[in-house]
Amino acid sequence: MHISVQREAFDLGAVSDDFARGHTDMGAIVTFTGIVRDLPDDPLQAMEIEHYPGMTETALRGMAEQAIARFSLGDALVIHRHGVLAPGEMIMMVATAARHRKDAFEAAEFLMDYLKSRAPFWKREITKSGSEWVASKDEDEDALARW
Amino acid sequence: MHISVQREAFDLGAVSDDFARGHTDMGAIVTFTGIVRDLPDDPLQAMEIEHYPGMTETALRGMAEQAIARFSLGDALVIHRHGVLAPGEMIMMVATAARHRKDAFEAAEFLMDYLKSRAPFWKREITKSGSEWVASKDEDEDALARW
Amino acid sequence: MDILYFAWVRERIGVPREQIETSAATVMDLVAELRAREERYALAFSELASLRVAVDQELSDFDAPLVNVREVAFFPPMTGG
Amino acid sequence: MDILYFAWVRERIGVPREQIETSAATVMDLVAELRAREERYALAFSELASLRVAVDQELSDFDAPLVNVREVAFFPPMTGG
Repeated sequence: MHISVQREAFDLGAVSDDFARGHTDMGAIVTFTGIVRDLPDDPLQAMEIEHYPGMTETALRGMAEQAIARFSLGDALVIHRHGVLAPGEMIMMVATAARHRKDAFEAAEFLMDYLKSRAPFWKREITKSGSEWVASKDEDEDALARW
Repeated sequence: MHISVQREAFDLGAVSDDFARGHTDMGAIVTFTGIVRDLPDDPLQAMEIEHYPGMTETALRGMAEQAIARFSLGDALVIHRHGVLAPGEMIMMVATAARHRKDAFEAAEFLMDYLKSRAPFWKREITKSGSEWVASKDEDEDALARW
Repeated sequence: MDILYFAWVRERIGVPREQIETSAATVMDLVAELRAREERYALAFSELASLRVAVDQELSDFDAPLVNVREVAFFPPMTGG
Repeated sequence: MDILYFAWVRERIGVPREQIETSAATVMDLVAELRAREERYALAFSELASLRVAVDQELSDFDAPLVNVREVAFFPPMTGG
């Protein structure tokens, strides 16, 4: 299991390679990567991510442990950045390794759904017209209902 | 769109980096990688993959086009190897880029489900006790029903 | 007890954390105490439905007891990922 | 017409492809013709439920017509991914 809450950028390629390596008994690897999206109407200058040091790591570790147990994973990874990010930068990624593809996919979606609404991160969008905290979405809360 | 049917190994890290780069309007990238799994009871010496040159590329391209239209993808990638592979080697990967995570995940699962049962590949497992064509699974056929 | 604030709750209160003496029995009691302090607290805690609370770094409910608790954090719904 | 065989169908028939003269109107007619040829064909085509067919490189049905068709391929259910 690999959990990291960090300010620095991560290297998707290197992380994916490291994660996939050495899992000869796991046939399926899924990765999800979140990228700071540019806003079409009001161009985004930056995305600032605040978090709750101490609780964040514990929460992510707990989610990964749950995913590993529930979907019989061989391994799980969560990286989430905080601080100021530019459009196009990678915010976070998860990776899952399972024997079968269904488990690998479901575990990655489970991790993402929990991460969205249960890990203590808060995003603020900074545009020319000012800065605004991103509102939580009902659909993100609803997404938890299926697990 | 990137479609490749190839004998050579591919570099998951480099492919993931290339794919993720330059999609500033797409917030979600999903990759799936299939790895030759070792058999617990009868150790696998190799996995041989036969395909139907000409039809394979057309079928994969058609699936990727369907996925792009259906899930509003910004991009899709499919790489599938053929020939003789050792345990631990990567067989194939798909990648999807979408605005939202739900579409990226569903499109990757859609591609995998179609690839499993509708792309002209056939696997043969070679063990000490001989070689055997991998039987298709009812669950793989059933997986198509949801799309 | 350490009280922490994040995101717009932090901005409304004006500090990221503070230490307070309290005998509040539950999170709800603590919220009532804070609300009574000053306008900026009343404003930050005006709509509990849009707030979340963590007790000793675990997501919790507003009726959670505060026995032997060292740290309580208030913040908006999370928006990670 | 080019007839292609893959995986265990290829192994049972003994060749990966062959060219044949046929006036078969449908895939099913072609299968009947092939079955009548030799034991190895009869064996390969003994269980149609475990066979798939592509007509001009598109997955097809056994009742598909063979008008202006250049290539027909027979193979077991696919096992990619």
